[in-house]
Amino acid sequence: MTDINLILILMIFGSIIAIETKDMLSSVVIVGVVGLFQSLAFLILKAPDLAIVQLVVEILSLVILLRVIIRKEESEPQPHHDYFPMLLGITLSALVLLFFFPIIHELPEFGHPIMRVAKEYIETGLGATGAPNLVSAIILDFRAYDTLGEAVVLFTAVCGALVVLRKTGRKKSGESETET
Amino acid sequence: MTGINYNMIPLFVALPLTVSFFIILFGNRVRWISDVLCTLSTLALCLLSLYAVGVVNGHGTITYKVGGWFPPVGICLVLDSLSCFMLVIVNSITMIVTIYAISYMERYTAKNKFYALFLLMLAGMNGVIITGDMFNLFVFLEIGSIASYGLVAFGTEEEELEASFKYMIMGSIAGLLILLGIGLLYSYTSTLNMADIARVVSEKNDSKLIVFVSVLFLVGFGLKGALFPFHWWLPDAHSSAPAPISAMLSGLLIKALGVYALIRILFSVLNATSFLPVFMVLGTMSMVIGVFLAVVQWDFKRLLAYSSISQVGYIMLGVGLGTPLGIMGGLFHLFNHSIFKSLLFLNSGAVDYATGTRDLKELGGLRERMPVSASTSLVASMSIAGLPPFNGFWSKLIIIIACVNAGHPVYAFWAVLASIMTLTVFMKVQKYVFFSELKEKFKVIKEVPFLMQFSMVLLALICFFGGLLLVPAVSGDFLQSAADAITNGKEYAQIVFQSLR
Amino acid sequence: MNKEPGMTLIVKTVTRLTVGIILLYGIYIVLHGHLSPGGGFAGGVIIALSFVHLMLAYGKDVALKKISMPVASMLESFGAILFISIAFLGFIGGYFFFHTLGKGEPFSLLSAYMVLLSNIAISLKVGCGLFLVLVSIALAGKEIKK
Amino acid sequence: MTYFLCMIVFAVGLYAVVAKRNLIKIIIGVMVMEYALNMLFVLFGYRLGGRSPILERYQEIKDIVDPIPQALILTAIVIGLATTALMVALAIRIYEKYGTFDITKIRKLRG
Repeated sequence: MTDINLILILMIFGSIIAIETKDMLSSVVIVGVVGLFQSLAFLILKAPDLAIVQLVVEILSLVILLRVIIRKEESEPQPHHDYFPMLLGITLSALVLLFFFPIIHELPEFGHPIMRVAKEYIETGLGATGAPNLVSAIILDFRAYDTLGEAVVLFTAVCGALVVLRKTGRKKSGESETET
Repeated sequence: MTGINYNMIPLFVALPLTVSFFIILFGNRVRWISDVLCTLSTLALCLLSLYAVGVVNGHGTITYKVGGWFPPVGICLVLDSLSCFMLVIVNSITMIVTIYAISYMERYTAKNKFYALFLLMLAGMNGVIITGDMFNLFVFLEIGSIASYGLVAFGTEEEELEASFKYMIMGSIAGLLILLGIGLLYSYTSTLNMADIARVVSEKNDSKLIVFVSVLFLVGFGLKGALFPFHWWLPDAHSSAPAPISAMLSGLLIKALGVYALIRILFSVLNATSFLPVFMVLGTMSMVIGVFLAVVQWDFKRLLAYSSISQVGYIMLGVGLGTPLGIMGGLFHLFNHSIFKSLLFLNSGAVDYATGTRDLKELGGLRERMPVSASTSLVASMSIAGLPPFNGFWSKLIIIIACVNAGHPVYAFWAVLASIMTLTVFMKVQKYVFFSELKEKFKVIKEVPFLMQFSMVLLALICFFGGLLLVPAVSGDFLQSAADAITNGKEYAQIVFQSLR
Repeated sequence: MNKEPGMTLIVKTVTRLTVGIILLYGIYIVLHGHLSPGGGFAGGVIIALSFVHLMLAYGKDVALKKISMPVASMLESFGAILFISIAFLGFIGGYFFFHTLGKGEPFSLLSAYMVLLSNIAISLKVGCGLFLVLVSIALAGKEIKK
Repeated sequence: MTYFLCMIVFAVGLYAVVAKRNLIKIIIGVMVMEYALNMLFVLFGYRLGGRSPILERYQEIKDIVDPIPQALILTAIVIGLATTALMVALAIRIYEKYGTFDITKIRKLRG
């Protein structure tokens, strides 16, 4: 319990630093650190599958982000004395926290989930699917339809990224190609 | 009942997915294969959705257990009259837009990727409509949204990229807020099945958590559906996309992912009827503000996009009334708006295709050169402005009558005002684009290719005869039963559990 | 930048040693997804990362020689089709995604056939898809410099 | 308490998305929000003194943490990765066209 709180506090500081740093490179690296903290937290929370996935996904998104910012010497622009977005941001964040606070006590206490449906998975999972890794059993057998959706999301994103990164969008033909 | 009745339900998702995978696999080799595959699959889905209406009318709500697992454990798909209604709208308009896109998208590169993303977006919408599981709804919501982000940026010009990025940020925030709501609900009820959640929630007393979750869903789906305070991403995204995509986004996506999902969750699952006044206020505000912003626009597609905000406001006002008549009017307006707004966007695409500009000040007198586009656009304009005998008139009339009946004459007044303003907006469009005198440089333009004309005429015909849907002899219980499904949202859980055997 | 694409000799030598191990580890994670932590997604990402590793050290041409973009795109679609055909196979048992393939003996490598096959299909899809994204992002990055 | 700390991370991300004027910072904000939500889900499923949901031979089935949030988060992480990849692709193209990541300089569209 304390270790989780400690990691969460570190994550809060990490993300604040990542957002407020002027230097882009250090900002991206610190986000990577936050992600690794999370991977550690998953391990403590008895979710080894998630720890592995979080670790590798973190590395991958770090590589992608670094690829973008590398060799583009541009630091955070100077503030334009434009305090409206900042105030809006603080207000919205504060509102979310303010409304979240009173409902915490309605949730089940930390460490004591209800697990009404989950009990069925745990009891019948091995017998029904033959896979001892219950998380695998859930994502690929009980809730395989979700996983189909998830695979398709990735497929869509790959498709979309390839579309966006095309060299030319429109065919250069004829007189009517007048784009604003 | 035979097995075939049931196994058609996952096909609404599986068929477009499979076809889009095959298009990516083979589309590069043979040029025409992606055109043919895409058209055939959307045609098949359209027929399938009509068949589904027949089945649901015959047997009532059907539930499908994916993987054979019984619902709280597995995922179930629910096909009731409301989802059938949405399926018919989505799939039929998609089919017509596909026909249009065959010619229109010749201007762009990577056409097979366009089809693949297009079908993925369709699969996302269908998935949201038929699902009976909260997390599954989120997953398919993301499929539809991510495909639409890619499609908005399809032209890869500056404006499109910027609009897409803005849209993507808003969409991601909306998705995360919805995910937060789902997480809180899971922790609270320990289940993800919609019917099961509805049952558990109805057993508990008023709790602040449910209110918080409802607000999260309202903001999240409101962002996706471009309700008033969250509307500002829509004009950029919808006016930057290629015309068939604008038609899909404005006509279908904001309704399937925004309005439908919001209605389904707030009415059927959370049963948060205390939110109805909020619906009405937000609906009225988006109705009025959208139309006032539309008047001052000089870009054809941007004007249409602002008018979409206004028309979604009508839908929300109708549904927010909470009376059976109001809900029916709202749903009917949803149907009508999908049709005439798609048609108007296709018209604007046709104008853009022929002349290369969307600026109202530069256009003029296209009536002589493009008779089909001009007359279909006239039909659509009269329909959206609510002139009889077109379909838009009937739905607006129903909403206004329902307002008065429910004792809200003020809202009725705003609805009438917005309707008059809409008329002004579309008179402006007609005057500057199709009437007035023909400009010198447009003397040589030609009418758009046959397939584009064909799809526009098809939509105009539906506009013309759409009003008949109100007559029970023609449509059966199509509209009425869909409205009943919302009115009796409380019984959703019971109905779903009954249909599982 | 030096004339040869990629990084220094030290990095290249280390990469030559490790890239195979990373690939092998990815495949191990995929195949044991139903027994131990991991699975198709983690394994697929690791497989993609092994190619990224190659790409970073030797330059993109070497990586693209091993698996070119059209091939990767085809393999990605193939993985997706394999996964959805597992889903369609369930129609034999009466339901979409019904586990018709049997369970096998628990705790052995060849068991829970549906989970195993799905893991393989997903890893193929995820690995090739992410590789494609990374290569195209790297290519786009090249153009900015010019 | 733990839940509230998690929501603070979420709020920090939200602040970054709304207030920052740099495309990369906005992407980072979205990533931070995703982390917070993933964490929150897993916290919901945690059980004090529980064991991981991977069975071993001859093991007594008891005190296992809730596997459903873990399965859901596996999906959510991949969706987050997909979103990030697409956003980065868009950011690269925007940089190519405008030569900057600062969104105050690239406002071509009105409102």
